[in-house]
Amino acid sequence: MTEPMYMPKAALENLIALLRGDGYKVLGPVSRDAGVAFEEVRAVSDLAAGVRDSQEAGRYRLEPGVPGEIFGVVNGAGSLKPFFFAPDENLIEVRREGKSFKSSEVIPPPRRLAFVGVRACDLAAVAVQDRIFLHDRFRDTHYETRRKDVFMVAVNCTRSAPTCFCASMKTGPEATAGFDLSLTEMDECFVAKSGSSAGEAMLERLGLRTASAGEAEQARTLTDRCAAGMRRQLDTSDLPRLLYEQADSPRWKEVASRCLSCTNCTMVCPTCFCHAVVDQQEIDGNMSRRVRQWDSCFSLEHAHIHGINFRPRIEDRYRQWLTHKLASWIDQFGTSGCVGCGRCITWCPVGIDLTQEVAAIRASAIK
Amino acid sequence: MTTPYAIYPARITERRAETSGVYTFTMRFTDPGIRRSYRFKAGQFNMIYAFGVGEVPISIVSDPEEPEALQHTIRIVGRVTEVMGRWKVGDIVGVRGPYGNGWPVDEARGRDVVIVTGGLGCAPVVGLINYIFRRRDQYGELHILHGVKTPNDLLYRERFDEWRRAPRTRVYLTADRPDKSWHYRIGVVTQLFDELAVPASSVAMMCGPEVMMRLAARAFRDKGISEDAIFLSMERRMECAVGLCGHCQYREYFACKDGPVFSYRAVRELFRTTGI
Amino acid sequence: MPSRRKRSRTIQVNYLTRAEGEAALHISMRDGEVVDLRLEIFEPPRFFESFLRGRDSREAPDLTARICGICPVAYQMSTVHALERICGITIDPAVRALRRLYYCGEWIESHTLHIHMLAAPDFLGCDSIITMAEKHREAVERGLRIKKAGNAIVAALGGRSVHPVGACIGGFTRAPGREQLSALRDQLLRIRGDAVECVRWVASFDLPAANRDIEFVSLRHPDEYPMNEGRVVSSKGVDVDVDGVDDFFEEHQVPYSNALHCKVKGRGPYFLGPLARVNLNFDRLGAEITSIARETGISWPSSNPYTSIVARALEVLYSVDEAIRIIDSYRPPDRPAAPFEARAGVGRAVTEAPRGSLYHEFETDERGLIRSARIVPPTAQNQARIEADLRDLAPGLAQHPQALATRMCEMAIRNYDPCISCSTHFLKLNIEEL
Amino acid sequence: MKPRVAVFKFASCDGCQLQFLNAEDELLRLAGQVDLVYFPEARSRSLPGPYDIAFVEGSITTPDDARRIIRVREESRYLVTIGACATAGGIQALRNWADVEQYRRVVYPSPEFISTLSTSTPISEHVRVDFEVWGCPIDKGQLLAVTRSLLSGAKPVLPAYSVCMECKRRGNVCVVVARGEPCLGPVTRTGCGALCPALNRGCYGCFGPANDENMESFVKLLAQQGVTGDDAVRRLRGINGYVRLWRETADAIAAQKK
Ligand SMILES: Cc1cc2nc3c(=O)[nH]c(=O)nc-3n(C[C@H](O)[C@H](O)[C@H](O)COP(=O)(O)OP(=O)(O)OC[C@H]3O[C@@H](n4cnc5c(N)ncnc54)[C@H](O)[C@@H]3O)c2cc1C
Ligand code: SF4
Ligand code: SF4
Ligand code: SF4
Repeated sequence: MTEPMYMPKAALENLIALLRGDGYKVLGPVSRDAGVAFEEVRAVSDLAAGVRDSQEAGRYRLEPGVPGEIFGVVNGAGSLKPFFFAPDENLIEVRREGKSFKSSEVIPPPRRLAFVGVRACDLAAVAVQDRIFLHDRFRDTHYETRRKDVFMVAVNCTRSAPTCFCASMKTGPEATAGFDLSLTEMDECFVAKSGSSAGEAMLERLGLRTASAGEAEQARTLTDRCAAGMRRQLDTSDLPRLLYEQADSPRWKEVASRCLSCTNCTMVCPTCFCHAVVDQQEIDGNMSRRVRQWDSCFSLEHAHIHGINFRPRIEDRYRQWLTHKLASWIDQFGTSGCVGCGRCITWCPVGIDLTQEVAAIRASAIK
Repeated sequence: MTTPYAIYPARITERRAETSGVYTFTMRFTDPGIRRSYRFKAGQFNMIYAFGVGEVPISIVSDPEEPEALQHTIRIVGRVTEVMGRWKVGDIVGVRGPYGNGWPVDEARGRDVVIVTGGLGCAPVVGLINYIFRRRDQYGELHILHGVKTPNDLLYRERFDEWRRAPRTRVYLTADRPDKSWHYRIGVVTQLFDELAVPASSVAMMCGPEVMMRLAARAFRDKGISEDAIFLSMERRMECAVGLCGHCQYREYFACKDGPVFSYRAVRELFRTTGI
Repeated sequence: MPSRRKRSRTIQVNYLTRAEGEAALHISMRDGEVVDLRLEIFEPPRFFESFLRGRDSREAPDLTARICGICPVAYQMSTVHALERICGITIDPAVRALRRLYYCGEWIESHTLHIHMLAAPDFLGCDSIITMAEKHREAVERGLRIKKAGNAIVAALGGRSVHPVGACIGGFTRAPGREQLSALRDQLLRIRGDAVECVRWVASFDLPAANRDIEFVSLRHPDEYPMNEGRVVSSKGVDVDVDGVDDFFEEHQVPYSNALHCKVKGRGPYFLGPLARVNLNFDRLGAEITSIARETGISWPSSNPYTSIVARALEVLYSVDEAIRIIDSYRPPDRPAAPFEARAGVGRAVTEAPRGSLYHEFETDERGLIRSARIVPPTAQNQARIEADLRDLAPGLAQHPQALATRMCEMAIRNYDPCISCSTHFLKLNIEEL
Repeated sequence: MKPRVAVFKFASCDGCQLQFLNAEDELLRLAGQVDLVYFPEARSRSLPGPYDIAFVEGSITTPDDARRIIRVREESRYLVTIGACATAGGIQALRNWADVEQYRRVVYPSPEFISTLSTSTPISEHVRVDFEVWGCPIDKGQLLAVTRSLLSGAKPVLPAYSVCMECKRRGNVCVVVARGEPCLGPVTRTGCGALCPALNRGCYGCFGPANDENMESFVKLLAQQGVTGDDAVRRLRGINGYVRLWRETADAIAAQKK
């Protein structure tokens, strides 16, 4: 990593242009419908600048922000997940050949994606999914293909949403890995750092000067303050044991009375990886696709086998989700399944908050 | 780079009806290269694919030393297996695998083995028994316990009789609700444990309803068999079999890659709660 | 003159096929005279006008769409226009253009369906589009391409082509972006040639000759081919505002049908639909289409109901062109829908469904709840006219074998593309009710 | 021989069977797989049964239809209902809460000519149904998939999880959370492709209930959004209002008010 560089705001335009010139499709937070999502940006003016998000459990609104602020929105429902782990994709095509058939892999079309404005928690989530899809016993080639050739421009958080708790999960608010460039936005400029040789080369092409000690210091203070001011917390001590031991906590029933089992929390979660594999046959029966679609442990079919459903009640499914996220994930992959982005809290229509649920379980366990 | 989801065609060379609704298919990969390089261990399973309809996990019941002719015993229970039930010799089906860890046949070598199955009978157990019979001198006493609800549920009746006649082998059959034709024991399978005398050095392997396995495991532990020597084959929904789709999660385990066979020590705690 | 053999005969078409919905025709003749002629619509009544009472106006476009799966857009449009007149909403010109585009989609889709799947098999001696595809593959594929483009327009605005969900009082719940529409434009350009070809194809059919004294009725707009707005005019001099239609038209019930019959007061049956629109608005089709229309050899206005199919094909072509024009000048509106404020009142609207003028009348209370609804679909209005055509046709049927006679009747009915599902509807409240 | 397929119509708008004809890309290939021997909307020659697959559209609203559906069942190997009318009674089931005599008088000056039952009921209340395809209208892709599955000799897959799952796969922005719009998505069955939220509006439940609803919590959510009393009743008594759980929930709210 190089030393912090001073990057005037206008240079962002340049960065986007250079990336586009290198053949990247550049994606960044763009206002769409009543939210923001990562969509193509051709210029800075496409970004959701000058607006801020107001988030709380079960509620999200975009509001006028600070003029001149480019990355004012902490996050929207969409993370980077759909770009690498596609919500609905064709894995293989099986074609009849006489009495037999031939199966061929459907390889996603090659593309170069550059993301601008990625938050630390989302980078951490990408690392979690990398661990699952790339560094486990079986390697997922579709994920691998989509994940290749990506340029990441992170933005360090200087403001958190009330639903954020990345500090508890040690994933933010400052990006520490997984990026090519990281930016800290200040009133008049960015402080930029590189996180890879590609990033370093990009800094050079942008022709930036080294940031003054004061500028670098100010950037650090902003992220530190953001960390200190984070309202939500999740006490991770004693996990996974706490949740394993509290499998019979009455709290599961209580939360199940509120949970709609609608699957929103899992769908917006940047690390949830469950998927269904379904067959889609052409009407003439000559070709059939095996398609993968995002699935959720909140769906009734998820744990169903012939004659038995292992998790028939909503309380079983809520417990599965929370226990997996915060406990068994650690046993499975050596990392927590939660990065503290707060999406499952905001986007739960009835505002169920996992930090509160854990706190309640912890409290009742002590008694 | 090949996706772990890739499917390979195999030709059915034999179809045998075990009983109504249960068939054993012998199949060979059509691609000679794959056929020759394919290897598996006893108790592993394949994902078997019916064109355009779906794919389901099915154990391999044939012997690992004859990997070119794979045998699968399939019970017709639902959507995909119904289609499989209509498969004929010469049909081309899809196979990928092998997956899972298989039975601990190496650990059990030289020791007495107790095999327990219940309910509608478990194809993987038949594969295991056959495996041991083909290497009979490598194993000690063999005890086969099998409990059914009604005599009609007893599959492979002739095979049980055949095994019963084999040396150093004991077969215990019981039915909850017997009829006149039943001349074995009466009651639930767990009642058989009382009369079972096995040394603490035995290895127990089982496959069947979870309640049965839980009770059996406890009974073996009470007989002094170590929790590490009691093995259970767990069933969970599987859509990928490669630890990615998430359906077969069993708290910290994936039944497809960490199982389907688990030692009692590994899963004992999970039996405490329902809905996991 | 063919010899007049004395005999009595009954022609019974028990189930009118290749029409949307269920109907039967019964004709009894004695000595070549029609004794009894009944077009029975036995589509079971669904009571829309009744259950709309007490519902919220904002739900109305979703509910009335369900009257007909073939022309849901028409129901949504008459509904929103009628309700907007109650609350006095002004519509953004861009939204108005989108509504016209929406209608173009439905006309293309519904007309193409009728031409290829319902009517053409008659002319080509096939029993369905599927058998027709064996001999006329190219025409069938062309038809499917055109139809698909029509469905794509409706889906672009409403999510799907049957019971689309995007239309609301004030406009649309979401306005499409320019990029989304430009993909549609490409598709439309690709099928424009197909649409021209389709006009020539249907004009080449062996259309029976007939020359009837018919009163045609449609909307007429000062400067457009009519879709959503205009005055109600007729070829015999009616020219009224929507609020005045009751002074000119009346409905009555016949015992054998679940649909109501309509007449011009003091005169008789009238004719709605593409042929009426083309006849009354020929000057609004534009130079190119009018010259294509003339090349067919039909003299417009046409008093031959069998030329309806050509009028329908001309409207498909017009809708393709109009859709392209709308997309070319499209600029997304500031707001996809004008805000709705409930108000008490009565609102009426007529829009041009594929099958003809569709009348809606709503009365709401101050919370916007519906107090009464009256819906007069085009097929119901055409029913008396269909029976009149059949009466004209009947004497000549005696000389034909049953199968041919049946087919001739079916063809006469199909000129109106009857959409029988919608014919289930309600007349004004009668005295008992109040 | 190709399987013989029939398409029957009862009280309905024709929109579901129209989905066959809307399958512009597949129609001719479908015709290569099955014999559409009875399909009055699309074919003038109707052949008698027995049928391998009968698709039934529409609800039962007249005494004649109540008899006709029994014949259809007898003649058909698989009976598949298509759409909200056939599967749940449809929008016309709103009469089930009303006085149909009055309905009849509102509509017809001579109500005695009109023969109708006082209820609109789903096919399953009359005969055994093998498979139910939900939606108002049904989804074309689902219709083709069901047909294909039956042709392959397999039971069709008809997922019953919530609209929300599909909504999120599409990348929609939740209208409940980001707009405060009431949306039936969390309790509605998937299948439409989450059309309404994609167009910035709440789902109104045209695919019927999902398989695992928490109506109590959902009604509380509606109330938080200001949808209570009659407004809540209307939301639930819509296209699929006659479905048991929604009907009972709405009836309970209506009773509470009184
Ligand atoms: C490791 C393992 C080994 C197995 N070995 C055998 C065997 O040797 N012989 C045999 O007859 N059966 C075996 N089964 C069970 C077999 O996989 C199911 O009977 C089969 O999946 C049922 O599919 P279906 O479509 O016919 O049933 P349906 O009830 O229609 O199920 C629908 C879908 O649910 C899933 N599903 C249902 N039941 C199961 C299940 N038990 N396990 C996993 N997924 C399920 C599948 O995706 C299936 O397609 C095994 C299961 C596992 C997990
Ligand atoms: S926790 Fe919330 S978002 Fe998740 S399934 Fe339950 S209700 Fe839906
Ligand atoms: S918009 Fe509706 S369907 Fe979509 S996630 Fe939100 S509640 Fe579910
Ligand atoms: S979102 Fe709901 S109401 Fe809208 S189309 Fe889908 S199921 Fe129907």
